[in-house]
Amino acid sequence: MEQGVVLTMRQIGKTFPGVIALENVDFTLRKGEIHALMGENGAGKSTLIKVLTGVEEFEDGEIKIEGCNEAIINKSPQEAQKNGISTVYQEVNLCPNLSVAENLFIGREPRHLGIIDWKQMNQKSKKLLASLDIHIDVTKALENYSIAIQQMIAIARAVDMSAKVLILDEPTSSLDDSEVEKLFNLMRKLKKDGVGIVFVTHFLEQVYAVCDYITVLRNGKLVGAYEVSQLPRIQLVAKMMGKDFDDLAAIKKMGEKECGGDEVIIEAKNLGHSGTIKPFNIQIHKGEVIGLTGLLGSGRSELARCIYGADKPDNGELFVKGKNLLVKAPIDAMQKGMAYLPENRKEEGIISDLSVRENIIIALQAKKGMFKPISKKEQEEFTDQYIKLLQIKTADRETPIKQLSGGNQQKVILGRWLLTDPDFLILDEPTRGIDIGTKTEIQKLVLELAKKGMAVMFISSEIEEMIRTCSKMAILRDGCKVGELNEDELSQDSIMKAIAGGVKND
Amino acid sequence: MGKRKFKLDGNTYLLLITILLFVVMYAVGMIVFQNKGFGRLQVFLNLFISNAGLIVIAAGMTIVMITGGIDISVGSVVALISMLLAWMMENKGIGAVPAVIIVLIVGLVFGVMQGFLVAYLKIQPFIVTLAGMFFARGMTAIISQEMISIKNDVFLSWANANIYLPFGGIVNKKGVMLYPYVYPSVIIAIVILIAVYIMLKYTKFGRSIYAVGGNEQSALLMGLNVRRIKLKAYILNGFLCAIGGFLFCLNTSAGFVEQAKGFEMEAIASAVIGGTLLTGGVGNVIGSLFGVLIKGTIETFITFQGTLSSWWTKITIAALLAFFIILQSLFAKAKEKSK
Amino acid sequence: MTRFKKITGYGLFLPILCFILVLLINVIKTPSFFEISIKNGVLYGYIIDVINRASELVILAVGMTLVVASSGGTDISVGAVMSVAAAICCFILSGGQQTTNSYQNPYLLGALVAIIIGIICGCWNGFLVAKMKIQPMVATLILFTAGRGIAQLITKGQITYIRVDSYKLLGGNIQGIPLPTTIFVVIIVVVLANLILKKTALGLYIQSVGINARASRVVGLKSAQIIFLTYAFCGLCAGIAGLMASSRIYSADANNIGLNMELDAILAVALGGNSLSGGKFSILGSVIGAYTIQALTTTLYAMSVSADQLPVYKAIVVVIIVSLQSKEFNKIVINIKDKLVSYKERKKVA
Amino acid sequence: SGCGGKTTTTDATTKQETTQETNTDTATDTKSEDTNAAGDTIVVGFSQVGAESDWRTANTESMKTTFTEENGYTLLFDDAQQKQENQIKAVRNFIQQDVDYIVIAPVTETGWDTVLKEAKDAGIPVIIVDRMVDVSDDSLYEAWVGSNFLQEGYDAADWLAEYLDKQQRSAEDINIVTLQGTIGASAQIGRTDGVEEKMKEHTNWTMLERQTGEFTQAKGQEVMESFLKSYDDIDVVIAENDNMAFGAIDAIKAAGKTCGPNGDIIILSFDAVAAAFDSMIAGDMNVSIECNPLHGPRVAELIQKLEKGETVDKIAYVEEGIFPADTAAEIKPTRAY
Ligand SMILES: Nc1ncnc2c1ncn2[C@@H]1O[C@H](COP(=O)(O)OP(=O)(O)OP(=O)(O)O)[C@@H](O)[C@H]1O
Ligand SMILES: Nc1ncnc2c1ncn2[C@@H]1O[C@H](COP(=O)(O)OP(=O)(O)OP(=O)(O)O)[C@@H](O)[C@H]1O
Ligand SMILES: [Mg+2]
Ligand SMILES: [Mg+2]
Repeated sequence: MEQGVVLTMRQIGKTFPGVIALENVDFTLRKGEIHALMGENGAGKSTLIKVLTGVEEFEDGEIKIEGCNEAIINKSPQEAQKNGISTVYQEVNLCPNLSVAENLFIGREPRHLGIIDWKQMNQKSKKLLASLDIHIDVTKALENYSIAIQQMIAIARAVDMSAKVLILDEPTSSLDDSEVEKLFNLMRKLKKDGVGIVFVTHFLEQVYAVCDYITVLRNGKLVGAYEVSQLPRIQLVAKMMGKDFDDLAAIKKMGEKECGGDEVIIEAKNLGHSGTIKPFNIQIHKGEVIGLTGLLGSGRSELARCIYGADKPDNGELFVKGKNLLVKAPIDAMQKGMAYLPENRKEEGIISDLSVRENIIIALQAKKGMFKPISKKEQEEFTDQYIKLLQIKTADRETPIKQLSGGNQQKVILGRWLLTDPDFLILDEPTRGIDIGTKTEIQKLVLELAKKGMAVMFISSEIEEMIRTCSKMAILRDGCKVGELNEDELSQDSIMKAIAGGVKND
Repeated sequence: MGKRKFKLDGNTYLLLITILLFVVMYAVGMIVFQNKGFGRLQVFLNLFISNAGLIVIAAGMTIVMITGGIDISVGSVVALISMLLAWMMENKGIGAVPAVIIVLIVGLVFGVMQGFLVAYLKIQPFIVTLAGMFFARGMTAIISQEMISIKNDVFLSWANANIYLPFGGIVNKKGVMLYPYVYPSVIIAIVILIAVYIMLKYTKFGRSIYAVGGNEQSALLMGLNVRRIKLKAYILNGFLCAIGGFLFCLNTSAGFVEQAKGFEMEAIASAVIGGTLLTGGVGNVIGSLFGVLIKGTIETFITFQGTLSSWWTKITIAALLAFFIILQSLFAKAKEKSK
Repeated sequence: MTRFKKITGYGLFLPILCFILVLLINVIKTPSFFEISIKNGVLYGYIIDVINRASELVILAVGMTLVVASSGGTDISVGAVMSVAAAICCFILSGGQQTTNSYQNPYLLGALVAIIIGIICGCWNGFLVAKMKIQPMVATLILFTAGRGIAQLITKGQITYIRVDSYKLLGGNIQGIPLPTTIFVVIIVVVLANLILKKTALGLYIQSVGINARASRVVGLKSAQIIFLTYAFCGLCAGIAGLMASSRIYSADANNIGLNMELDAILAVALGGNSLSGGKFSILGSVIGAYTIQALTTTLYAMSVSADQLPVYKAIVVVIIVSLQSKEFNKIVINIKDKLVSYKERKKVA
Repeated sequence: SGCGGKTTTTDATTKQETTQETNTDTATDTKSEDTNAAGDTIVVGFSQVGAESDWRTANTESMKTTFTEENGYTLLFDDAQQKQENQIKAVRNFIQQDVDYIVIAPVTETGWDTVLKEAKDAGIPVIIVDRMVDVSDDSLYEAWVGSNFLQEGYDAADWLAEYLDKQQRSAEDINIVTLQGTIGASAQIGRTDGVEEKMKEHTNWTMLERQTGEFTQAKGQEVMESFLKSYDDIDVVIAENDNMAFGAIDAIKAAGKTCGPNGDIIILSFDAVAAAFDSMIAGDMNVSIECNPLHGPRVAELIQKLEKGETVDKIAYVEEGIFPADTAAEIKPTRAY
């Protein structure tokens, strides 16, 4: 093995029924290097990682790791850990029923005379999380925390294992800027300690912020490995997509929006859900894209859920097109033309064993009711339509959705809601895990829909994305709506100021 | 952070509710059957004496249920264990001690087999243990179709060794002084219960059981050897089941094909009433103990009532069970709401 | 090769294969198993017995499949509900007497009330599971415990006999038709269930709720309602099965009608290749599973295996069947085969 | 107390009636006695198996109607739901409730040492009914009341021999199948053994197969169906209770054969429940050997003796008869259950 190299993968091949996920892929990771693994949705990034850590078996090729002369095959994540590879997978993989501390230390609990030392474990956990600037009760069960916090916990766990190789598969997809910054600091520190880090992300600026090297995959094949300084942004995108792409410049706001008039689609008066979001007032007009912004845990998702009835509001009133609506369950909101793409794809989005087709039509079917089944032919038409529109990469429309790559799953869910043709669409982190090409498409789509008169609520951790798409923004702080910014006030600065305004350190 | 407030997470809360409901229930019994001796200490001790085996088996059941599994073979295994004990001691002249050791090994082997099928072949636990249930019951019949009474002196001396408490004596109607007592089986059951409690709470293995039950896929990705953990859980369960069978046999001193029918449901119900989730990841043996005690108290009510026909007995037991389960679920819902 | 793959890839391939394997045991052991003759104008033979005797189980398995699919739990009260349905039917027909030689009330009334009682029992279970969020096995444990008590209460602890010939029709034969009546009932139930699932979106709803109840709620499904519905349907099935079992013995035997049937019904669902943790399901699979179980029982009887030892053989066959269906098992087998092959090759080279 | 020997049917019924009458007498006696003496009732704790059959229900009923307040008793009834564990629990609770007598109809014969010792230590006399208990020390219970199942088996075989004689078939080869009760039940063991022993006297009788029908009609039918397919030439079916016999009759008819006094196959059954008489009247069944469930009066008799300080016999059989089909119509109306 070359000097300074911790990991090499050669000629890796892996097929799933109907899909060649990886073909002749090479990958080299050096000590103290942050190595970006890039590619469109379904390019094979996660698969490469899973093959490396023994979650999936691979058919061809060999893996070598520093310290072993022989090629190794990790048969299980446990073996991979023993070989010094520690991983944060794309979907949060922690145990919801265990406490935060346990999730951090399971399998390597501090023990005293063979008996777990809970006190020490909790203290260590607290310290570990504090180093990431997270201050939460570590004795509470993990399920009490938001997906973002869970993501941070997963990262903390992986980092604390002090491995030779650290793999991060889209760790930043549900983090906001400040969390991302914390993560980067941590990565830089580890880099100094000589850890090799594999970093998967769809955020180009993040790649350029921390990475040294980039390996690009396309359709399961290796495109090449490049030093960051040698590969400008535009070229990187071109390599990922296999064609030139006019990058972000094109996604500037597409001209002036035709104001959808003053028709109020949604009006909330003192709506609230005790424990998650304090009573708020909001008005959403036809053709408007309203963004929700705030810090992590400020209650953006909660506000949206409250309107949609995903969490049944327990005070206040909601008016849809002027009519009072009593939402008992999401279906009531749907009947009135709402749609909601949840932030937590795995728990609330995908119905894992059902096919892509079934996942796409299910919401429309639910809206139509049990006795008006959509004919098979129509179902297939709808499915094909959205597979094309959103460029969903799937072997077949009958493939179970769980076999799709994370980003493609997200597209299916988005397709599901577009199919219901709503008047008011709530998108909670819609571009989470979606590659740069499609992301632009989605943003364009949102604007187009708004132009046609749809009202959209848009939640994203990416402020830039929000600025590009939103015509108005609501600011949240500590589960409370504290203000609104109008179109002309929208800028990175003003938003940051509004979010930060009055925030105290605790 | 300021002063630590006493906080309850959902599961501790449910456990406390269960214990509270038990206490209330018992108090109601004392009032209703005031003149019939319900308040005697011995009546309470009888709950343990009669259910020593069940306590241990419910503990084993709790373990597999936490992994997200279930074991419906326990009733049949208890019958098999009892039959084996009786058969070995009475028909084969094997001594009590070796016989007990042999049945413990049988329990282990049974656990290994079921565990292998569940963990390594990934067959659904319900089906594996259903087959186990059929198998054990059939084997019992193959060993002997007749009832075998245990007459072994050593064994009977264990079974009949009253351990009297030095206080609380009562003179009954016939003028006999009765001191409260328990049997060794009760002591064994409680010791095991404590051991399992410690194992679940304070050992690596114990915690990994919870992890596997919480989310198997995640546990695997976090680097736990899920298969081995599951296998071990079933082996431990098989072992506890054998001990439970032995304690059961101390109480009934006989081997018989039809023995302990429906025992699995009692064990599962006890565990669930005690707050264990059939979906895995949540559970506690202390809860299961109270589950057993609640079931026992319901039965004691029925006996003290003393006029219920067979069918009313069934209906009343079910009604009390329903009352209890629904109350518990209402409390859980209230808690959910207040969140 | 591809065609072979297509066949083996078909979801019901393994259950059907297992069913055939069980039947094949007889080719060696009891060749007369496949003989069918006509006696009294009725088809007669072991195979007919299998088809006939499995009827209750098939119907229960249909209901159980939906319950399992929607809630990921099992309804263990079906056996007890059968006996309640039988008891109420006989009670109405006998007018409360212990035995009767003529209907005291019209048959249809008795049957209807029995089925309605079955549905009510199902609704109770559904209420507990869907509304009160009680774990299915425990929720149904209540009726499992109380059911036979209620049945005994209705029959006053005795067996109520309906000694009217027309009462035996459901569990026996209708004059002039060579097949047992139960077969037709089974066909009706299975076809009806399939029609409902295919012609409405219910099948999709049930799967969706069973796979991910939270996501289903978000897409606008009323999970609770759907789960409730499946339990009610399961109760209906239990009611029908109870009537059938009662007709076979033209009486209501509270203690024995449907005894231990719940376990076989659950087993049938699993043998049909369905996951007991809910989600995707195949009614046809469960039906085949039910016939497999009955074929096994009848086979063992034909081989004169004593009833109390029969479970041992049943257990062994069940383990073999489910192992065959297990993917892990296949993997292990393939691994071993690969190793053998590579070993042989190495030997050849050497 | 006679042991259910070969009494003629008419005898049996009359005797039965008389025992009942005498009992009502003693009962009234007791009452007056009680009011005179303590003014207190005798508390009897009765642990019953369950309600698994008509026979059992009749047995329970007999106890309940005997030990009434009017007769000077308080009955604490406990139903064990067919589980011995429950019975043991119940007995322990009876002890705590200070009952005067404990009556047990045991689920199993085995496993009684411990708890009976507890009762003895508390000074409470125990009477066993129906099934026997198998204990190391006889003094753990006062007396046993029940049926002689072995004798029932003998009776069945003897009746068959006599019947075949009458039919001039005593020299023929006779093929028998048995539908056994739940394996391990006393009734099953006694009846099987009784017939088995008597079989030795008849070398021309062949037992083709024994299989349990678990005392139920449905199982009895299923097993009989299987028998009929395996054997072409069954002459006699012995069903160890009436319910299984009903199932067997249906199976036989379905196979296109006939049974009963005028049929191909002789049906011999036990228990003589009311429905069996219907079956005999219908001409489907040849004979049913009684198993008398009316234990209450007999137990009361013993308790009265014990109250007076008298000693009682350890074993008390109840009267039982044999009811062939030709007398069925006549006897049915006189039957108590
Ligand atoms: N278990 C599986 N079964 C079948 N196909 C699979 C499975 N897992 C992944 N695939 C397929 O393999 C291909 C690569 O998927 P992978 O998850 O590696 O993509 P990715 O690069 O991580 O994409 P994303 O950016 O969306 O996360 C996809 O086409 C996907 O459909
Ligand atoms: N840093 C934190 N400290 C304590 N609790 C937190 C924190 N972050 C989140 N939470 C908890 O999680 C709940 C929901 O947070 P969540 O992150 O979903 O809100 P959000 O504004 O929608 O953010 P996002 O959607 O970007 O994750 C909060 O109400 C809070 O209880
Ligand atoms: Mg991925
Ligand atoms: Mg959120």
